[in-house]
Amino acid sequence: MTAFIKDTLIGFWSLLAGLGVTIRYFVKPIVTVQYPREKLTMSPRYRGHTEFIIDPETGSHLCNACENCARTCPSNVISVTGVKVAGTKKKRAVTYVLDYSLCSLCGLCVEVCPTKALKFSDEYRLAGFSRQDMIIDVIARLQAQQRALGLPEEVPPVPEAEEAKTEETKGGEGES
Amino acid sequence: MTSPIIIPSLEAILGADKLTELDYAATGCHVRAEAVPEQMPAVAAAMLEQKFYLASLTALDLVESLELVYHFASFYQLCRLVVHAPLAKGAAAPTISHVYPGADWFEREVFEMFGITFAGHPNLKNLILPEDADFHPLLKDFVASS
Amino acid sequence: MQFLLAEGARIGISLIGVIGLVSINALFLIWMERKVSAHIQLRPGPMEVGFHGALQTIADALKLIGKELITPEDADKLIYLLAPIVMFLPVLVSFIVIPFSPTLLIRDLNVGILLIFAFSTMAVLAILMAGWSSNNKYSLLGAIRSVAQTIAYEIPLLITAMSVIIMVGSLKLTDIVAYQATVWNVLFQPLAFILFIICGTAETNRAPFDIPEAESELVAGFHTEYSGMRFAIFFLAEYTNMFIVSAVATVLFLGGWRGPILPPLVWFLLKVYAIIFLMMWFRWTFPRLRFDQLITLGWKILIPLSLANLILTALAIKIF
Amino acid sequence: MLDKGGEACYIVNEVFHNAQSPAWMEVQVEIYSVLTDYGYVLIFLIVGALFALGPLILAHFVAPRSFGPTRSEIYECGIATYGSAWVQVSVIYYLFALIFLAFDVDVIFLFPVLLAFGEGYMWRDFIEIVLFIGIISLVIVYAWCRGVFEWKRKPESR
Amino acid sequence: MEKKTGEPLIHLAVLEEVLNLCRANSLWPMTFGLACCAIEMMAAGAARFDLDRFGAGVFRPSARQSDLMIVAGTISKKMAPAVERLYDQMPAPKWVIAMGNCAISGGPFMYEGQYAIVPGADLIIPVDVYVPGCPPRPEGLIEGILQLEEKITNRPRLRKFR
Amino acid sequence: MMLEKGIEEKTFYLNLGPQHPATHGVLRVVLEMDGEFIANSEPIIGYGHRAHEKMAELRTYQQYLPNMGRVDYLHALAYNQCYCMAVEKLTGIQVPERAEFIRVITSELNRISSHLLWFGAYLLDLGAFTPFLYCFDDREHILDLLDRITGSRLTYCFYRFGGVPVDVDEEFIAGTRAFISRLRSRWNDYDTLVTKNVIFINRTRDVGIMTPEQALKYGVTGPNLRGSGIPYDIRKSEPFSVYPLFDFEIPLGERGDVLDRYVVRLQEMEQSLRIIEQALDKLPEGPIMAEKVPKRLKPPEGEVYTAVETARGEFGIYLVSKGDVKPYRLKLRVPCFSNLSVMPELFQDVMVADAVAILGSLDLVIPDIDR
Amino acid sequence: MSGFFTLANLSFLLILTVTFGGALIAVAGRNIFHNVLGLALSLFGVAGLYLYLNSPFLAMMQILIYVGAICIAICFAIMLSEPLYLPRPPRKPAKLAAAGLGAGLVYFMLSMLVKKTDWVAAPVRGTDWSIATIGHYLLTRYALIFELISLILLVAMLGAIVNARAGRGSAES
Repeated sequence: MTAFIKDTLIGFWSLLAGLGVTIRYFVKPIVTVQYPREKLTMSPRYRGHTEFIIDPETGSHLCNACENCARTCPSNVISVTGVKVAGTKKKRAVTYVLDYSLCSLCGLCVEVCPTKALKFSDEYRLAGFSRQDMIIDVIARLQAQQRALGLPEEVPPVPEAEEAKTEETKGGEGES
Repeated sequence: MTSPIIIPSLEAILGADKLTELDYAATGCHVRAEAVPEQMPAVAAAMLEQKFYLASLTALDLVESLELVYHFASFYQLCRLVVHAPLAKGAAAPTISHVYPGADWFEREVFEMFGITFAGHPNLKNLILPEDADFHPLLKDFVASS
Repeated sequence: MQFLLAEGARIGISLIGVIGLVSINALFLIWMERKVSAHIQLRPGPMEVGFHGALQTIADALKLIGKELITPEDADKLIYLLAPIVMFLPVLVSFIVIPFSPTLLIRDLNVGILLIFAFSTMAVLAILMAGWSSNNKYSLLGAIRSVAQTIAYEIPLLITAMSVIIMVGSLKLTDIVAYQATVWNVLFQPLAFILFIICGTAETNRAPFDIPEAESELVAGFHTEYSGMRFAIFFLAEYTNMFIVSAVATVLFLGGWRGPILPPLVWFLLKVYAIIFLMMWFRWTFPRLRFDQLITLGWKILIPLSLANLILTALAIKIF
Repeated sequence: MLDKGGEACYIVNEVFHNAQSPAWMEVQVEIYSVLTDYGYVLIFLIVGALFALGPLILAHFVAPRSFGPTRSEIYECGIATYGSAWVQVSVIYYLFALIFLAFDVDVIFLFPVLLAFGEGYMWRDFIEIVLFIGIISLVIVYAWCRGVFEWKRKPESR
Repeated sequence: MEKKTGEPLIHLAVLEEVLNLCRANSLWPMTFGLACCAIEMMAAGAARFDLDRFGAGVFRPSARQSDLMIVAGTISKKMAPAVERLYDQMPAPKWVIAMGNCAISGGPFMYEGQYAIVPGADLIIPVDVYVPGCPPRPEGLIEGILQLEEKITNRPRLRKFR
Repeated sequence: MMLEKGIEEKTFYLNLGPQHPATHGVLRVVLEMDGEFIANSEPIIGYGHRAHEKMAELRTYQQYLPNMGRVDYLHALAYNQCYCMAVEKLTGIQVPERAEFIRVITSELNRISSHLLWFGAYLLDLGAFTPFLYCFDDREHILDLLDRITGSRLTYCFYRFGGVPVDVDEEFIAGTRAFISRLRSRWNDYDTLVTKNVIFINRTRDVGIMTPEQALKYGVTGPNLRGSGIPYDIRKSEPFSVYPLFDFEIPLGERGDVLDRYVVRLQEMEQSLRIIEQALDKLPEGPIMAEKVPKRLKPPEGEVYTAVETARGEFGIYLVSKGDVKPYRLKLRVPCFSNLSVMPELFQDVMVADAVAILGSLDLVIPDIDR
Repeated sequence: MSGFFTLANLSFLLILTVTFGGALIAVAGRNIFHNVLGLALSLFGVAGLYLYLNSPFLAMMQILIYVGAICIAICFAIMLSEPLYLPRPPRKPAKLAAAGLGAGLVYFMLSMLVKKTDWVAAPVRGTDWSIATIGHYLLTRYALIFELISLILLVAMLGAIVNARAGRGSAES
């Protein structure tokens, strides 16, 4: 009987102690980041979708449409087309389109890029009303960024007539 | 590191030439055993007696035949055992779910993924795939219909 | 005729007052619940709808009016439709006898407190109707649990109320308030007060006694199948019941509208909302009891304790 | 105030001349006053029903409809139900209801007794009440001992 | 996807507008998570992000009482009938947010030879807002809910902050 | 099997899930109820099946990496690590020590976040809402830390064959240390609020007892096993990575009931904190990536079984290579699969409320079971 | 507002309607659960009748015990008896007739009783039956009855518990 009463009292006390904890938290300041009004600083390595790095020298991107990223991508997110720029031997991307709705944000594309042309954006405000909203034109995005920075806008190279074989690669199963 | 006790009991069932010691650092297992599926209930019983648990049960589709792969390990000592049991396509293997109740689900999974039937299994029906699914996706010749 | 007019006007005014109180109380309580829970959990709660979410519950209520009412095909439709109404029937009646202030009282019935208890049992029937008629297993389990729980806690609730009544010698709520002119009953009856709060929490199906609607077990308990406004009426009744239980506790133990400086009505509401805050505080602190433990707690601990308290009170009255 | 309106109202003042009844029992019996009191209850009940019904009717008119083959089926976590919900429940609930009934009746008898308590003899009332509560408490003691409050699935009921 | 919602019996423009405003500010989601994204959905409801600020924090376990289905995760073929049923059982008006790439299009699990998943929630139920990411950040989900509010009321919501 | 029986008996069938707050995902449990009690139960899984194993056969080794973060998304880094270890064993890549340390630190942080989420969600099952938000508050700090170096909040795809792609910086180390002291200061609150709470103890004590024999026969591993008193932790018994360098204990339960499993997990978080502390102290300098990891990995023919201790138990990868760029067969031995298969035994003759308590205590991640 | 159609009479009629309507549902309903609810309604009406007899206390008791407790007990008894989804047996005319006869007999006897009783109008009745007085009498004149009530209840409960426990055991064995 004494044990029973003792247990009851201890139990009752434990409840009061619990109430003490919650009331202490009740008067603590809130931890919420009230999102649209205030925003979290994104971690420097946050992986959003990929975008082009703006080369400080040229004010443009570095992509030479080698399609390594498209081949490495596990989910066929990336489609790149490039043309040889007149005069040089280098290819240059004409279109660089992500189907973001397939992406798993693994970052393999950024790692394999031989020219280090890609980086992750910190964009997360991508909610849209249709599936098509998830298709991201990276070059258009670059142009917008350039506009914002006051840089000359990227002009996709015009393919030379004889070399206009715009091959579109829907990156294969890893095997090309 | 190999446990000395499991070897004799397995040798008694399988025969000495069926056991090979493996390089643990390279394969993650200590002993490899070859068995025919019919020996598996006996092997499982012997392993349970040694207080080994069934870590995994799966199959391999070797295109012309199949192979059941059992992994056993122990809570009490570092010893991992892998048992390979080759099986012809279309043949049935005996169940070990009466020895290890945990094998019940593993066998059901192998059944639906590879189409291997387990004789004596109490409840052999699809586990993960929808109940009416009649394909075996982990077979090499499987092509998704949609 | 004059008499009829006078009484009619009185009824009309009191009805408007009560309905207004019920609505505003529910709107306020839900907002308060969300704010209290939020601040306990280190978050702000409703913020964006009105100033600090002040209009949040109004939005919720209007939204619920604009929601479709689905009646399951296999349900017992008549009872299914009646249940929310029966649930709400007794809610207004209790306000007839609650003395908000010396003057603000609709009707001072001489069975006052008994009326509240009697009509609150109708809610049990409504819960059973709702749970049974839905033809949903979760609803049925929830309803049965709810009823078993309510009947287990009704008894100690009545008995603890008795230990006050034996001191006062009247069932009228005004008499009970009048009795506490100098000292509140809670000082004489601390145990009864604690028991009353526990049982009141259980009677209103609030956590940690919210087993009938235990989300993690029974989805939404007896009102699993109820959508839109029907569900809202259950909610409304629940929050109004909270108010009633707290008001009764205030009258029985905390001296009703008595208090210095502030007007009586303010004191009354302050005490009521303090008790409601306590209930909310419980809800956001404790895990839920298991059903059998709840029943056991009611029958094995609360009823004996309340009976003992009653006898002790009687003894004390005899001695002093 | 009551007879102003012409409604019949009888008021009887009477003092008991019984030796056992002290003078405090002088009361008023107001029959129609009681009816007025409970007229309030009746009207509040009706208005309560209407108050609950109103929004439901409103909702019926302003809410859109949804269509879907399984819309009005019983909700059970997204799976079609199997069997009816109207099943047998355990006997234990019935027992609880009975015990509750017993206590309710008891409580109801206690209410008048407690109201009268404190006026009569010093100890007789007290002992009577203690006896009464004691006897009724035996129900709980017995139920406790018989394991009514133990919740174990009986192996034989399988 | 014609099994959307029908018109109410009384249709008044002003009333609809008021109701829509209320609906937008009181979107009760269903407690319904399918996979990884459900965790971020929980995180969005938790203290750091607090969906309740927008009135969308009342997670209702029963489909009958919820307005919003957040399809958070991969819909497997086995699960698809249940999702459809749950959607059907929600009372109108109801909305769907496809949260995460799997719910939008099958995401990383969509490839040649995939047999187990439904590539996109919009193939079985009408989706109102798509929130991409794998998983989306809680801010992304909040963004989706704000977008949905905008869709319901046709009014910009907290635009100046976004 | 159960459903095929008739319904003329006294029992009735109740679906718990796939959309049910207590199943934490898309698990469905069919319960045969006898009043409030469960007469029989049958879990039905597969509602989250995403064909991970089939995908492995269609993807290259690198391309399969992101999948590992999505099998068990709560302890993604351990899965990631196991897969990397399996491939590294197969190809013989040596991982530099600093990379191993970083792996251990991040993986243990991830373990804590997983346990914290479990803790919160479990209390949610038991009806206490508030601890859930406190845990998520703590968890957000871990996510911030991991986000800092891995770049994602949940489905990490961080480790690479041969090491880690990103080095930790001073800020991460300082943040981790701050987090350790922060979490330690919270234990007291959690204890008072939950562990010592009489309602909680009554809900969990002697409920859902799992005997060591049951655990053995069903292959239960992880904290569920240790709650039953068997000191089996792969980090100790089969040391991988650099775990042998650290001093930590294996918390054990005695009775194998729900409370024991709870306590084991709570103590494990403290042990993980200890590991992280030691790892931060001993963090060696050096490269974080093995040299000469080929861009296109073609492991030699062979098979390998690798196991790691995740927050839920033994996760093993059985990898068969035929010398191709794609795995020939990759079997995921997931802990929750075995941990769930013991459930019908634990559910025998308990009440629904207890069933929820037991189901929660097993700490299941449904896509992990379904793969 | 005079003559027969006074408010008092109108409300009396309402109460009668509720009582009889409830009783009718209780008897005629095909669904046993509807019957119980009809019974509850009827009992509720009876509580109104008590008010007419100037006994609010009894009316409250009626609601508390009959509507609150007895109906619940009956509901549980129904749920206990047999699964409600089973089809109901059809009504047999013979059974109906017998039931009607029995009810008629009871009604006849009660009405005879009513006729024989010498009714006194409440205002003239004189004796005060307020709650306190009832209590006073229970403590003094009817003390034995008061104690007996609890004893009877105790015995009834013991019987119920014994029956329920034994019934379960024997049914299974």
